[in-house]
Amino acid sequence: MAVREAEPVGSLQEVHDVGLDREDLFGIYRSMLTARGIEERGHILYKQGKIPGSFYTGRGNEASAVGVATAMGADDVGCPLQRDMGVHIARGVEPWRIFAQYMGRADGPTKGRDGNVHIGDARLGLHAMVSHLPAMLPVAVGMGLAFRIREERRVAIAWCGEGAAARGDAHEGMNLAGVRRLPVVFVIDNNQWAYSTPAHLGHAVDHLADRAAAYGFEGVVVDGTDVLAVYREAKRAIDKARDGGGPTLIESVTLRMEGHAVHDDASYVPREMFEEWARRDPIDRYRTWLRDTAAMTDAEEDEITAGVKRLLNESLQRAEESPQPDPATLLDGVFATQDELDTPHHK
Amino acid sequence: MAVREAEPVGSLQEVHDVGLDREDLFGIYRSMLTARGIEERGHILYKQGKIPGSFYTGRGNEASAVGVATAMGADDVGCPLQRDMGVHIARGVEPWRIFAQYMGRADGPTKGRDGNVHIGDARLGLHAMVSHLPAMLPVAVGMGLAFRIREERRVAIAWCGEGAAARGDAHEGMNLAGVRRLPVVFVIDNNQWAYSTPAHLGHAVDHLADRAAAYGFEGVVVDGTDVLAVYREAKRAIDKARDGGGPTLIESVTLRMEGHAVHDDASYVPREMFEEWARRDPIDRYRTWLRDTAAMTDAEEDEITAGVKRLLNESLQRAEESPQPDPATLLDGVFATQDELDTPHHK
Amino acid sequence: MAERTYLQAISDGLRQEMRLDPRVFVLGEDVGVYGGAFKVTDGFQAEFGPWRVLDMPLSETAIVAGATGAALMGMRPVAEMQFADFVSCAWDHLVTVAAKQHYRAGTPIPIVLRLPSGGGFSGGPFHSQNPESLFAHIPGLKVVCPATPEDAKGLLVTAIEDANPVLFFEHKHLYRRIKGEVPDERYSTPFGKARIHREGDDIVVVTWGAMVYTAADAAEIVAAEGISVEVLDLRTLIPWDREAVLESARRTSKVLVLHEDTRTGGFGAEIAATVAEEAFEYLDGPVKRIAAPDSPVPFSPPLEAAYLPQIDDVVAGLRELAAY
Amino acid sequence: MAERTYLQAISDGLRQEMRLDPRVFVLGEDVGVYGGAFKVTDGFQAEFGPWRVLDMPLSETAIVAGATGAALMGMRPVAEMQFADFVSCAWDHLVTVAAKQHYRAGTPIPIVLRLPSGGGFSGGPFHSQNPESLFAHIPGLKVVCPATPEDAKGLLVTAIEDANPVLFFEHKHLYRRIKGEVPDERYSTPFGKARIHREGDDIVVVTWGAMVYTAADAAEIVAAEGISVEVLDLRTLIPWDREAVLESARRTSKVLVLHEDTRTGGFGAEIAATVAEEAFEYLDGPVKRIAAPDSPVPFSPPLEAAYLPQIDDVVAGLRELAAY
Ligand SMILES: Cc1ncc(C[n+]2csc(CCOP(=O)(O)OP(=O)(O)O)c2C)c(N)n1
Ligand SMILES: Cc1ncc(C[n+]2csc(CCOP(=O)(O)OP(=O)(O)O)c2C)c(N)n1
Ligand SMILES: [Mg+2]
Ligand SMILES: [Mg+2]
Repeated sequence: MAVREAEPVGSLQEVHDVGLDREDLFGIYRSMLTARGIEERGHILYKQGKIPGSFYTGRGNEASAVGVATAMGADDVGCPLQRDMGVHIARGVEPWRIFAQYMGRADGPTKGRDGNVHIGDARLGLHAMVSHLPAMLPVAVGMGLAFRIREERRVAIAWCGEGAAARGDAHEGMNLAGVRRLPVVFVIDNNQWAYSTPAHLGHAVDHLADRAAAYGFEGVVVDGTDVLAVYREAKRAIDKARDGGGPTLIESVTLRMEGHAVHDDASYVPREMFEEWARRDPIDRYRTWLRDTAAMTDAEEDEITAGVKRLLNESLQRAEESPQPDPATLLDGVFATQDELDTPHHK
Repeated sequence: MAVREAEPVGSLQEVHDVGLDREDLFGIYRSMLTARGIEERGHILYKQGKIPGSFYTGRGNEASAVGVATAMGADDVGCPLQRDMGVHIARGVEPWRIFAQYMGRADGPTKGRDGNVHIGDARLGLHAMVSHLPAMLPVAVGMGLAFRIREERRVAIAWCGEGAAARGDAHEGMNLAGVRRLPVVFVIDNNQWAYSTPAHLGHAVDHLADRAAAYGFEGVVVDGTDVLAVYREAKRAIDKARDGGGPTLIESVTLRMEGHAVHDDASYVPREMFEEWARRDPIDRYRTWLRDTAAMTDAEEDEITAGVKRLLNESLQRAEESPQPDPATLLDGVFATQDELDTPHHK
Repeated sequence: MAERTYLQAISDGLRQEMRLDPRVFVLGEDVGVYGGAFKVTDGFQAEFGPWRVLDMPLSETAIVAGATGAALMGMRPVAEMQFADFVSCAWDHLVTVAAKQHYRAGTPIPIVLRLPSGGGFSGGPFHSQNPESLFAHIPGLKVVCPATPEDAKGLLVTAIEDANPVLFFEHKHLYRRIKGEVPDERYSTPFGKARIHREGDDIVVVTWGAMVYTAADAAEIVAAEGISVEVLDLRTLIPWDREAVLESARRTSKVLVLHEDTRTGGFGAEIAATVAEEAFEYLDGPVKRIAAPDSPVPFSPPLEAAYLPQIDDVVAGLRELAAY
Repeated sequence: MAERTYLQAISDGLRQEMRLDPRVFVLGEDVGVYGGAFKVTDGFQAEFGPWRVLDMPLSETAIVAGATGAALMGMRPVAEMQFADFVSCAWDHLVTVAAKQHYRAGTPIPIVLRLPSGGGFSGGPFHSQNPESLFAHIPGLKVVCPATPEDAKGLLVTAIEDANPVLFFEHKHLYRRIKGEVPDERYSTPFGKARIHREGDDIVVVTWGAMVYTAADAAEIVAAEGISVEVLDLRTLIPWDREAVLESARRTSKVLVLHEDTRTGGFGAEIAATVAEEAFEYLDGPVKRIAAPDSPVPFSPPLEAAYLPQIDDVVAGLRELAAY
């Protein structure tokens, strides 16, 4: 079974057909700008010495992250990874809490217990990643298993980098999802590098989406810089999973536009590669589309841009006001208590 | 890439073409009979209470095991698994030592430290399996890596059951072998059951050989009851690997003709399935072929049969004379010593 | 109340919870049609259907990760490892995800892992291990090691109710060998409360699992020599009943720690170190440890017998302590 | 002899061995072109070529299993985990295959795993761990934790020469912070021989890795109060120098065990238990343990500082013991 390569999205009609109205289109733009803005601000914070440890961004992956998140239903869940800031934003995690997380403050989603984008919010269906990649992929499969057991029309999204796809966890998770036709959509963010390791040293198959065939489901390759194409493919896969059609593997191709983390100048990436993909910047591309095809006006654009800027400024300030965690709380939460099982997602 | 399904082997000419002379053909028969005979005798020993722990056989897999082992070169290596008695026999492990192993005696290859078919002999290129399946598969890949680094024309064989193919180890090993085009041949013994679990609950792909495509190499499905077809496919794959052509995944289809282990009556396997595959018994099939196509005479057959019987009888007796391990040796060998690194395979 | 084997008690407890709570489900290799390698879930799939008793692919990682994900969605998974030894294949998911998720993200992971463990029947290096000490070192995991049928059922109920990942070690050598009265009704046995298996004044043996019986037999032997030995069954290692151990240590002033797992870095070291630190002034002799030696578990009966702590070893240890 | 950082010493030692012995090769994630996450193998690929310095897929299992297989074929692999934390993904291959193969099959597995470990720089729960205690419990593995540049080089050479799987823990917080004189020539530092980092008579602190410096700083502080503290650097946990520890314990009669790993079931328990059992009659006070508390390693600086044993904690412990 050869994988399908998804067509780019062109017309406004096509976009309406897949369920996006004008506000949705602007919402997507807002999320992409916000995601990038958070990481750009984060970078500054890091240089200011306000972010302990290291710092990672997902520049270049905004379309992929926001596209998938926008396609998710309210009750769908998932475990986004290190390049998926856009997922958190699109699902409603508040930027000030993300800044607070970066800085290790008490109001970050992990209350300073964990750093960078290791965040989640169970109420929004997002579960915090661990560093070990891609351990959350089979965990997401387990979420799909719960939905299948309870016969709920919900879907779990399992993210994975192209590098991490080499690990056994990816295999065991996909295999189980295939065997039980679980409502899971796998998203492989193929940004062509795993730290300094080029894709061809990570796998020997043309497209990782080809692996779907090895697990008995469908694979599709999508241009991860085309937010609408990502949305359309994710929507199709999620709907299919929701309707009992089993998993899909979406490989979203982008380039990691910065180093692996802030300390890494990515000098091992050929300069031309960066240049080529800079021309395909997902935000620029979408902005052009919005203006050319969806007739976004100057006023509309300004409102969005200014709104994002305001949000980021306010968020940053609020985050800086968040206190450092109290060392007296160090051991809180090593174990969960019985009453915590009565939270909504545990019922 | 659809996998190739291997043709059965028919004519004597074809067999000569792939490098087997008459003595080889008889040798194969002898090995298959010996492998089965050892396990049949083992079963009796078990019932007599002479084998501690549990007892496993590979009935139905003799052709697959012997076919692959016969195709291996003298310096090739591998890690056969629980149904691959035929590999040990074909490569020259002495039956008396296997009986001694079964009974936990001092002369077993593991000196009573491990049981059943957890054996190997580094001098014969065989490395003892661990229970955890298929952990030895990526270890075999590491052997192939050593050959590639040293530019030796040697090949490593990595066995795996169709059930164990679900584990991450299989994935990581195959992926690495594909990326580095290592001289490794993967043999998936698909006997259709993993303990009580039918293949369709273990994987959702028609043929596990299809997975080869996911790792960028070739896959082939062979009838595991046809020892000559197995030999031919293994030979082809081994030669290819030796010549720098990279890995091949051979899926050898059989039926596990007994329970998972001696305590298991396999009542979950449909009776008709056993009946069907009993008609395809690899030893019967090969015997028929030898008589019909290779003109094996009564005298020749009698000599082989009697020789195997004699060998088994003598082996059994010799094994029973092997002492119990001395408890004083309990802690010997927890750590290796420097001088052990000067064995041939460590040079 | 009826007489039950240790194995039946586990089976009964699990069935009872599944009848009571639709969120409880079972997943593992061969747990469905076959009823599990040891038949703990025999008949379960017929009663609860194939989606509550799931035959999984040979994938320990998918089993534990799958349980974790399902737990995050509000289920109460009870996963079986076919042998405790195979949990090594899911190690990362226990220490990296399950153990740390609540501390980091605030989301409880109420999963139970059933782990048939222990030696004594020539299982060899890969079907005989006692990996409980390793997990006891990982903050965020609970570790349970019942010794009696009654505890096996009651502790399993508590494990399923618990909001945390619980490793439930079932000693295979007790499965069919040990019988006892087990209440028919539902009850739960608290974690972190040791049980005095046998009373005594001169020496306390702190132990758990199958070694409780080895200790009791040894105690019986030395009783004839006038040495009065308490056998304290910890029942759970995390949390462990420090107070009970320290109380017994202070009262008897001599402590022997006994376990089947290997010695160096075994959980016995934690107990001995704690006693040495916190009951130092009460001790009339060194805290003695008896455990398996530092090697893999050998297969052959004479080797395995030399490997496993035997009644005689404990008798010798008790005599030595008594004479101190 | 030249001044070298701890990191340079490791790099030098490894390069030297690779020049000497064509069987030695390096494999890991980003170890080639990039020179490793911490640049230990910087320039190696240029010198030794892409087949002796292998950039591996993101596959810890394939890395450790690959090393194991290559070792079985006579190579001397030195595998790098990008962070020690990720060794959890290869756990099974270490405990199931590498640790047991020689005991069972008689074939040595001479592999070295380099494991950048330890906290102190806001690495968070997954980039700060000290998993050495876990491996110290597995018979068949050796565990090495150098504290000084000189030892880092000498112990690495011994590790590569050793016929067994060796876990070589490199404390990240020492990489660039600690400098010292390191001989240029090849030398090997024996396993199982502790090093007296600082002499003293009243109390001995038994420790390893980065905590050696914490202990030394604390010793300096209490020295001003007339408390004379020996700091004993174990250097290797398996084998560990029982004799040196017992000798110091008997001589000083007071022992403090210090480690960065979490407390319960940490290797400190083994040391404390051994001292309590074998030096019982010499002790003038309880064997005290100071370690990280039982939780994941928190990210935020104030939490991490509260988590890691600090000089003040050790000072307090020393004063308490001195006053006993
Ligand atoms: C199991 C594991 N090993 C190593 C690492 C260290 N590491 C962090 S990100 C990374 C590269 C990941 O590559 P990929 O999956 O392609 O995701 P990307 O970062 O490119 O988005 C590595 C090696 C890790 N996080 N987990
Ligand atoms: C990691 C692991 N989990 C569980 C087991 C227990 N077990 C032994 S054999 C077996 C079935 C193996 O099936 P398959 O790989 O198809 O090989 P077969 O026995 O059918 O030849 C199982 C589950 C094991 N050996 N290893
Ligand atoms: Mg990538
Ligand atoms: Mg099978």
